[in-house]
Amino acid sequence: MIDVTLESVSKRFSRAGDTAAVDDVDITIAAGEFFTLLGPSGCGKTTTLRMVAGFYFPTSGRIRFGDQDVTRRPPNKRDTGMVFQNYALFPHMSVAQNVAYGLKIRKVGRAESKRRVEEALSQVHLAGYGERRIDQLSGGQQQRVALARALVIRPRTLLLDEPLSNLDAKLREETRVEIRRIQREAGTTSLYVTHDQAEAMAMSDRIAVMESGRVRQIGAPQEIYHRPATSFVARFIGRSNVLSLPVLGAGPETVTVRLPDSSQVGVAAPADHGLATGGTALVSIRPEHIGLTSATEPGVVTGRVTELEFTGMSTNLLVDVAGEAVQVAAVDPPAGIAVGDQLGLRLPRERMWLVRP
Amino acid sequence: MIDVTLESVSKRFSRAGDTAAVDDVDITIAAGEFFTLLGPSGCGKTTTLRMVAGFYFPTSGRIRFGDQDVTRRPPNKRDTGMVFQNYALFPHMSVAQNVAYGLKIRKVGRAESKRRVEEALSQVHLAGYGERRIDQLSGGQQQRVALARALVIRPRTLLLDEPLSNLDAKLREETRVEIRRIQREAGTTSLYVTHDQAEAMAMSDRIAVMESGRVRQIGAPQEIYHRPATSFVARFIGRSNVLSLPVLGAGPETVTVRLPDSSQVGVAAPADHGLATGGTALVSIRPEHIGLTSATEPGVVTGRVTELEFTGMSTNLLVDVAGEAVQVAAVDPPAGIAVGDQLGLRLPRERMWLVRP
Amino acid sequence: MSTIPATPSPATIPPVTGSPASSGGGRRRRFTDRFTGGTNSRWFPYLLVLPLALILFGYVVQPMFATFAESVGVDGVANYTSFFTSSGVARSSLVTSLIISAASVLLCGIVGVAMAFLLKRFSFPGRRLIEAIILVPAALPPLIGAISFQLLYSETGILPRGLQHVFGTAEPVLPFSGIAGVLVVHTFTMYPFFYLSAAAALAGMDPSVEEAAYNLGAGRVRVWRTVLLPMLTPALVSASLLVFMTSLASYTAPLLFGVDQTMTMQIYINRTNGDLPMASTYASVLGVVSVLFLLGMRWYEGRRSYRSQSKGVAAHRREISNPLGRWLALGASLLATVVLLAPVATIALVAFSADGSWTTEVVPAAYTMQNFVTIFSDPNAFQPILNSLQMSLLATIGCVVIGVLIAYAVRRLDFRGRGVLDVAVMLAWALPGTVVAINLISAFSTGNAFSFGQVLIGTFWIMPLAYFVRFLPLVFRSSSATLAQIDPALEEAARNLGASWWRAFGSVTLRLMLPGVIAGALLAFVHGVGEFVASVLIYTSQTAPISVEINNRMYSFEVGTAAAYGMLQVILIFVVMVVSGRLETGRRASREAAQWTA
Amino acid sequence: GGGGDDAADGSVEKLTIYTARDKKVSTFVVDQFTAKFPEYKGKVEILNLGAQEILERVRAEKANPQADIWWGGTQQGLAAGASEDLLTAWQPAFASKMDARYKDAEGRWFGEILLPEVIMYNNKALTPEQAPKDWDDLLAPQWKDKIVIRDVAASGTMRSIYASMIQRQSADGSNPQPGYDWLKKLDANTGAYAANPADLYLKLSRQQGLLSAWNLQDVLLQANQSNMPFGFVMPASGAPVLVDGLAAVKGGNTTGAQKFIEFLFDDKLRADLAKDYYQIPAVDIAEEPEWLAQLQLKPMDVDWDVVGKNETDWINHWNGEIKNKG
Ligand SMILES: Nc1ncnc2c1ncn2[C@@H]1O[C@H](COP(=O)(O)OP(=O)(O)OP(=O)(O)O)[C@@H](O)[C@H]1O
Ligand SMILES: Nc1ncnc2c1ncn2[C@@H]1O[C@H](COP(=O)(O)OP(=O)(O)OP(=O)(O)O)[C@@H](O)[C@H]1O
Ligand SMILES: [Fe+3]
Ligand SMILES: [Mg+2]
Ligand SMILES: [Mg+2]
Repeated sequence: MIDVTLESVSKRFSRAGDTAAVDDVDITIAAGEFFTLLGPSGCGKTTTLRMVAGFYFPTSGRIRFGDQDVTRRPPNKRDTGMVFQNYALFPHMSVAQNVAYGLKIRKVGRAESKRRVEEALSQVHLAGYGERRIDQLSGGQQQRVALARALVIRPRTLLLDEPLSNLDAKLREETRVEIRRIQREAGTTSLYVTHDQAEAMAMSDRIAVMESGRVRQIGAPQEIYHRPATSFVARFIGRSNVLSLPVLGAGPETVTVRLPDSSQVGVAAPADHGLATGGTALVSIRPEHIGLTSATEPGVVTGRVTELEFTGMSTNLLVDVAGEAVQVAAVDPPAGIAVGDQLGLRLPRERMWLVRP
Repeated sequence: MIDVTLESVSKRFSRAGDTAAVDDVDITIAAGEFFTLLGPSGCGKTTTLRMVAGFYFPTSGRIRFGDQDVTRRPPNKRDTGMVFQNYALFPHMSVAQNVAYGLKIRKVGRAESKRRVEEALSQVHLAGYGERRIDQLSGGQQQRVALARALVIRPRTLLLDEPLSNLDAKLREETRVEIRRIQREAGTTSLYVTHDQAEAMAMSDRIAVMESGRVRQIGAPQEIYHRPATSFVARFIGRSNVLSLPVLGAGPETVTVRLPDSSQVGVAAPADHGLATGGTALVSIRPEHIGLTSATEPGVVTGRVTELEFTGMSTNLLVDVAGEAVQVAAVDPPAGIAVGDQLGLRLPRERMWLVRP
Repeated sequence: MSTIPATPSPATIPPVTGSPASSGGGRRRRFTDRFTGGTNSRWFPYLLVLPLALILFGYVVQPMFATFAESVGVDGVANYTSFFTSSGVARSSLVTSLIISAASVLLCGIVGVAMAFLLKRFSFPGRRLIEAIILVPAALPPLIGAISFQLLYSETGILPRGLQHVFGTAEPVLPFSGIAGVLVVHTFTMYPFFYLSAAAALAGMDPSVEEAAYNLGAGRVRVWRTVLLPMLTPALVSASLLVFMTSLASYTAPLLFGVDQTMTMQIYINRTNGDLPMASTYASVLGVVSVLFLLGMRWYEGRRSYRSQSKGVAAHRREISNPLGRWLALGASLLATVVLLAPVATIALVAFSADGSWTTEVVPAAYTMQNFVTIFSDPNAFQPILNSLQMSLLATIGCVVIGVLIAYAVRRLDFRGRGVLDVAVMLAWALPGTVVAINLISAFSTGNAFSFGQVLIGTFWIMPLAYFVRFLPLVFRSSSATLAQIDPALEEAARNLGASWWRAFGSVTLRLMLPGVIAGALLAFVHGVGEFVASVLIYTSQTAPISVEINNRMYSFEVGTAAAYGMLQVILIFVVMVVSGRLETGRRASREAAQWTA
Repeated sequence: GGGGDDAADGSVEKLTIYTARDKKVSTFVVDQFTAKFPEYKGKVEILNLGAQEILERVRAEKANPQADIWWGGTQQGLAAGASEDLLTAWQPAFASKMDARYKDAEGRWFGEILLPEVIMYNNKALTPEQAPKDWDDLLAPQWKDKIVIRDVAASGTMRSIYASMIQRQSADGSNPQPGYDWLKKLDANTGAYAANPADLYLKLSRQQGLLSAWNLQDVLLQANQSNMPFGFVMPASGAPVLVDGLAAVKGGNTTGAQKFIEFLFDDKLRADLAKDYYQIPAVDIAEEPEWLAQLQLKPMDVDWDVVGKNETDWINHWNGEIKNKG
C-alpha cells in the first residue's frame, strides 16, 4: 500500500528564473517503508522533507498521504514526527518537557506520559537527563532529545533530517538500531535524510539519490550500490572509480571496452546504454573490488602509488594508472607499501558496471 | 616544540558534588600538530575546546600556549579560530561578510580580504554564495561557512568542533583534505573534535580518546587502533570484539589464553598487564581481522550467524560463539549466507591484543 | 556476492522530464508558504488581522484622515506651504521638533542600552533594586515630573543653587534651560523604551554568536559595534520609533523649558487661536513625519535577519575574568540610582513641605505631613488611584492581546497590507494625545459602525479604550522586536508535534516573546497610569484618573498635595515593577546576569 | 447629563458641569446648591477642566452633548462656543442687572466674574514702593530679566492682556506697530516665560523673576491662601478687565442648568465667593467684602470688539516675530 506520494513536486525559493531547490521530484513510499534521501549538501533534502511536513508548499506538484491530497494541509493535521536538522528544541522547557510536548497535545495521561518520556529518553541513552535545561546539554545530547521528541509520539510518518549527525559511531549505530526497531514495530513510514552512506545502506528499504534538486536514482541499497545509474551516483555512493574506456563493441547486454593495459573486457550494461563502437564508455568499479597483485596477467593494469591513507579497517591507495587516478581500498595491503611503489591492480570483470554520465 | 598544554584541567558546571564535565585532563600538543579529541557524545570534548578558546575557565588546572599561561586570557587575545559545533554564524551578515569578519579585525586590506574570502569560500565549495543571507543556506552550507570563517583568518590555533558533521561523505572527504592542506601549509596547531573515527584516523597526528570527562588514551591513530589501552577504547575506536578469556599462563610480554574452541594462543601484552594464571584476560580483536572459513583447524572457532547487515563495502555479521556475540566484517562473505548458518571464524593470533577493563 | 543483472530495473530510474513546472507567481508563493493552514485557511492571516484592521481603521486611521481633510479644507495649500517658506514659525517648529526628536533618540539610546548592558550583564549588590526603580522616571506624573526637573536642574533648581553655594559663585551653576533642558527631561523619561527593549533582546540573543566574534579576535567594543548592536536592531528600531514619536508629540517638557517653537506647541496655540485647520495641518505633518520615519526604520530593519541560525540551544554562560568590570558596574549603577531617584526625592521634598515655604532655599527649611493628611482626609482619596489602576490594567490587557497578535501578523504572516497595518498601529502614538482623544470622542459620541452602534462617551469604557488605542503601539513594538529574534522553526516543531496554531503560539512563540511582551505591557501600564492629555477630555466624574486629580491640585497651585499624590503614583508603579520583576523576567534575568559574571 | 428633559419617576435629571473653576470653589458652590435644592443631592457631577479643554470637549461632543453647564471660560472661548452653536440662548432673571459688555446679546453666555489684570510682584524681594506703578514702568532697564510672563500664546488671560496693550495704542486696531514695539521692549525685560500658572508662581516665588502681569483674583488667592510672597499694583493707567463667564450647553439638561446658573447669582452666594475666593462678580451685589470695597479698581478702556477681531493676528505676530527677540 502506498503511503506517501510526491507527484512532480518542485520548490523554488526566489521568484522566476532561479534554479529550483527541489525540481520535479516523484517519489512513492510504501506504508511501513524506511525510505532514505541521500545526496550532497544543498541538494534539496531538507526542502523535500519540509514539504512533506507541511512547512513549505510546493511551487508545483502535489503530495498525497494514502489517497488524500495533503499538499496544503496544515502541519499539525499531518501526524508526522520530524527531527529538525537544527533540532528546534524548545529552549524554555526542560528535556522531559520537550519530549512530553507532543504527548500532552495528544492528551496522553500524566502517568502514561511520564512512562513514555522516560522510555524514550532511555532509548536515546539520556535516562536521568529529564530535568536538565536544554542549554545544559552537549550538542549530541540535544540531538538525541530532538530524536526522542519525535519518536515518542509514534507518528504515522517519521521525518528524520540527519538525526544522528552529531553522534559518535558507537551511539549512532545503537540509535539507528533503536530507530529501526521502533519503526518496524509500529509500522511507521519513515523518510530519512542522512549524509552517511553506510547508515543509509544499513537502514533503508529504499534510497533516493538526489543531485541539485533532482532525483537521480531510486532503488534498494544493494541495487544503488552495485548498479548505479549514473556516474554521479556511482561516485557519490561509496567511493567508485569511473573509468572512461574506449568502446570496442556494443551488444544489447554487454559492451566491450579496452582497459588501460590494452586487454579487452565485456562489461554488463543496461539495455538502453546507447553506446556504439568507437565511443567512450563510463565504467564504474569500486575501490574495494580492485585486487592488489604483483603478477602481470590479463585484466591486471599496473600503476604507481601516489597516496596512502590508513583508515582503520582498510588502507586507501590512490594509484596512477596511465594518467588516471584509481582508488583502491585494500584490507590487507602488502607490508611496507609506500608512495611511489609500482603495483598491479586486478579489475574483475564481474565487478564492472556501465553508467550514464 | 610544545604549543598547547592542558595541565590537570577540570571543569565542573554546578558547584560542588556533581560530576565534572572535564576531569583532570592532561594534554600537550606540539606546534603544527593535528590533534583530535574523540569520544562519545557528552564526554567533554566541546567543554575542553571551549576552555582552550577561552569561553570557559577551568575549575582547576591551567592552560598554556607555548610557555604563556593563558588560563584566564580573554578569548579575543588567544588567536584561535574556532568552528562552533552549532556554527554560531552572524545572522545579520551575508555569507561573505561572515567570512570577512575576522579579516576586518586583522585589518586586512579590502582587495586582499575579498580575495581571501573568495578563496576560502571556494575551498569549502561555496563559491558564488557570498551574497546569500545565512538563513537562505542549507544546514551543510551553513556548516561550511562556519568552517571558512575560521580557516580564512589563518589563526595560530584551529579549534574545530565537529566541523564536517553535516556534510555528505564525498564533500567531507574533500574538505578534510583541504583542511589538512591548509593546516600543514601554515603549520597551524589544530585541535579537532569529531565523532567520525575514520576521519580521526585519516587526519590526525595524534588522538586523545575521552570517556566521561577523562582522557583514556593518547596516541597515534595506528597505535590507538591496533593497541587500544582499555576495552572502552577498543570498542569505541572502530568496532571490536573484546573477549573474556581464561589465562593459562602470563609472561612479561605474552599472555597465554584459551579460546572458546579450547585451543591456546599467546597474546601480545603490555608490560604492566598485571594478569596471572587462572585469571581472566580481556582480548580485543577487530571484526575485519576475523576470517570466515569452513575449515576446522586450530584457532578457528565455530558459531551461528545471528544477524546480517550489508553496509556497502563489507557485510557485518554477528556470530554467536559459545554464547558470546562476535562481530565479523566480511568484505567478501560466502554467497547466499543467511541468518542461522554455521560458520568457522579464524582468529589470527597476531591481531589479538590484551586490553585493560 | 549477488550476481549483477544486466540492467537496473527501469522502474527505479526516475523519468527525466523536460522543463520544470513553472512557478505560480512569487507573491502568491511567499504568501502561501508562510501561511500554514489548510485549503480554506489561506484566508487565515486575513481572518486574524481583519478585526484588528477594522478597529485601527475606525479609531485611528479614519479620524486621522478626518484631521487631514480638515487641514486641507479651507486654505489647505497655504497651510501646507507655510512649512516650506523659510521664515515661518511652521518651518522652524518642524525643524526644532525634528532636532529635539533625533537628539532624544540618540541620548535615550546611549543611556538605555548602557543601562541594559549594566544590569543584564553584570551582577553586583543592589542590581535588583535598580531593576525595580528603573521605570520610575517613566512613571513620573507628567506635570509634577516636569516640575521636579525644574526644581532640580533649572536656574533656581537644587543642583545649580547647591553648586552655587558650594563654589560661592554669583550665578547658579550649570542650569539647564531651553533645548538642553528638554533633552535632559526626554532622556530621563524616555530611556526606559531603550532599556526595556534592549534588555529583553539581550536576554533572548544567541550567546554563541557573540562568542564567535570574540573568537575571531574582536575586542569588547568591537563586538558591541559589529555584533551585539546590529543583532539588537529590532529592539533598537522599536525603541527609536517610540522615542522619536514621543519626542515629536512631547508637550510638557518644551513648554516648561520655554521651547515653544515645536509642533505640539503650535498645535495647542492654533487650537487656542481657534484656527482648527492650521492645527490639523500641524497634526497631519506630525503624522506624516512619523510615518516616514517608521517606513525608513522598517526598511532599515528589513534588510537583514536577526534570528540565530545556530543548531540547538547555546549555553547561556560566559565567564568574565576581570573583577574590575564588576566594580565599575557597581559604581556606574550607584550613580544611576542617584540620578534616577533624584526627581522622586524632589517630589518627596515637595510633598513633605508646606506650600509656599520653599522659595529661595536650596532645600526646604520646614517639613510637614499636612499634605498627606489633606489627601487622606478626603473620603474619596483613593478613588482616582483605583480608577487609574483599573483602567490602565484593562487597557494593558487589551494591548497585550491585540498588540501581540498584530506583532505576530506583521512579522510572521505574509499578507497584503502588512506595512499599512504597522503604520496604522503606530499612528496613534505619533499623534498628540489631544488629537487622539478628540478623534475618539467624534467616533463614539454617537453610535457608528466601528463602535458597533454603541455610544461610549460619558461611559466608563471610553477611558480604557483611549488608553488601549494610545498604548497599543508600545506593546506591539516591543513584542515585534522580540519576535524578530525567535526562530520560526520552534513554532514549526510544535505544529509538527500536533499543536494547533493557537496552541503552538501560546505554548512556544508567545512564551519566548514574553520578555518583550512584559516590557511593552509595563510601559503601557505605566503610561496609562500617568496619562493626562487624552484623559482630561474624556473622563467622567466616576472615572477621574489620578493625573486629573494631580492636575487639579496643580491648577490651584496646591503643589504640596499634588506632589503627595505624585508620590502615591510613584509608589504604586514601583510596587507593580517589583511584582512584575518577580513574576518572570527578573528571576531569569538575574540568573542570567549572574551567569555572565559567574 | 444630556438626553431628554424629564425623568419618568418625577425626580430631577442628572446635572453635569464642566468647570474651569478651582475645585474648592466648585465644591463649595455645589454643596450650597444641593443644600438649597435637595432633589439634586448626588445628581450633580462636576468635571474640573481647563477653560481651553472645556471648549475642546464641548466642541467634540457636539453630536451628543455630555455637559449641561459650561462654567468658566473667557469671553473669546464662550463666543466661539456660541458661534459654533454649542450653547443655549435664554434670558435669566439676573440678565437685566448685568452690564451689556459682560454678556452675549443673544443670551447664549453670561459673565460671572470680572478679572482685572494687574502687575504682580514678589513682596519678599520688593517693597510696595519699589514696585512699578504702571504698565510702562515695566519697560525700565532696572527690570531687565526680572519679569516672568506666563507664556502668552497658549493662555487666554495673557493673550487678552497683550492684545489690550496693543489696542491701547491703536484704538481701532489698524496700526499695531506701536503696540508691537512696546511688547518688544517688554520681551527684552522678560527673563523667562512660564509654562503654566503653577510654573509662574513657582518661578516668581523662587525669585527667578520678580514681576509679572496676572489676574488679581489669583494673586490674592495665592497670597492669602497659599502663603505665596505676592503683592499687586493696580496700574495707574488702568487694568484690562476680562470677563469670565458661563453658559448652558445646548442639548443638555437645560432645566437643571438654568436652575444652577440662576443660583450662582444668588446674592448671598456671590458675597461669600467674593469674600472667600476674591471673586469680583459681574453684577452688583449688596454686601461687598472689605477688600473689594477698598479696591480702587480702575478698568482700562479696552475695546474688546477690536481685540477680538485682531487677537489672533497680533498674538501670532508676537509669537513669531517678537517673543525672545527683544
Ligand atoms: N552549561 C552546562 N551546564 C551543565 N552541564 C553542561 C553544560 N554544558 C555541557 N554540560 C554537560 O557536560 C558534559 C560535557 O559536555 P560537552 O558539550 O563537552 O560534550 P561533548 O563531548 O562535546 O559532546 P557532543 O559530542 O554530544 O557534543 C555533558 O554531559 C553535558 O551534559
Ligand atoms: N530559505 C531559502 N531561501 C533561498 N534558498 C534556500 C532557502 N533554503 C534553502 N535554500 C537553498 O536550497 C537548496 C536546498 O536546500 P536544502 O536545505 O533542502 O538542502 P539539503 O539537501 O538539506 O542540504 P544539507 O545536507 O546541507 O542540509 C540549497 O542550495 C539552499 O541554499
Ligand atoms: Fe557523520
Ligand atoms: Mg538539510
Ligand atoms: Mg560537543
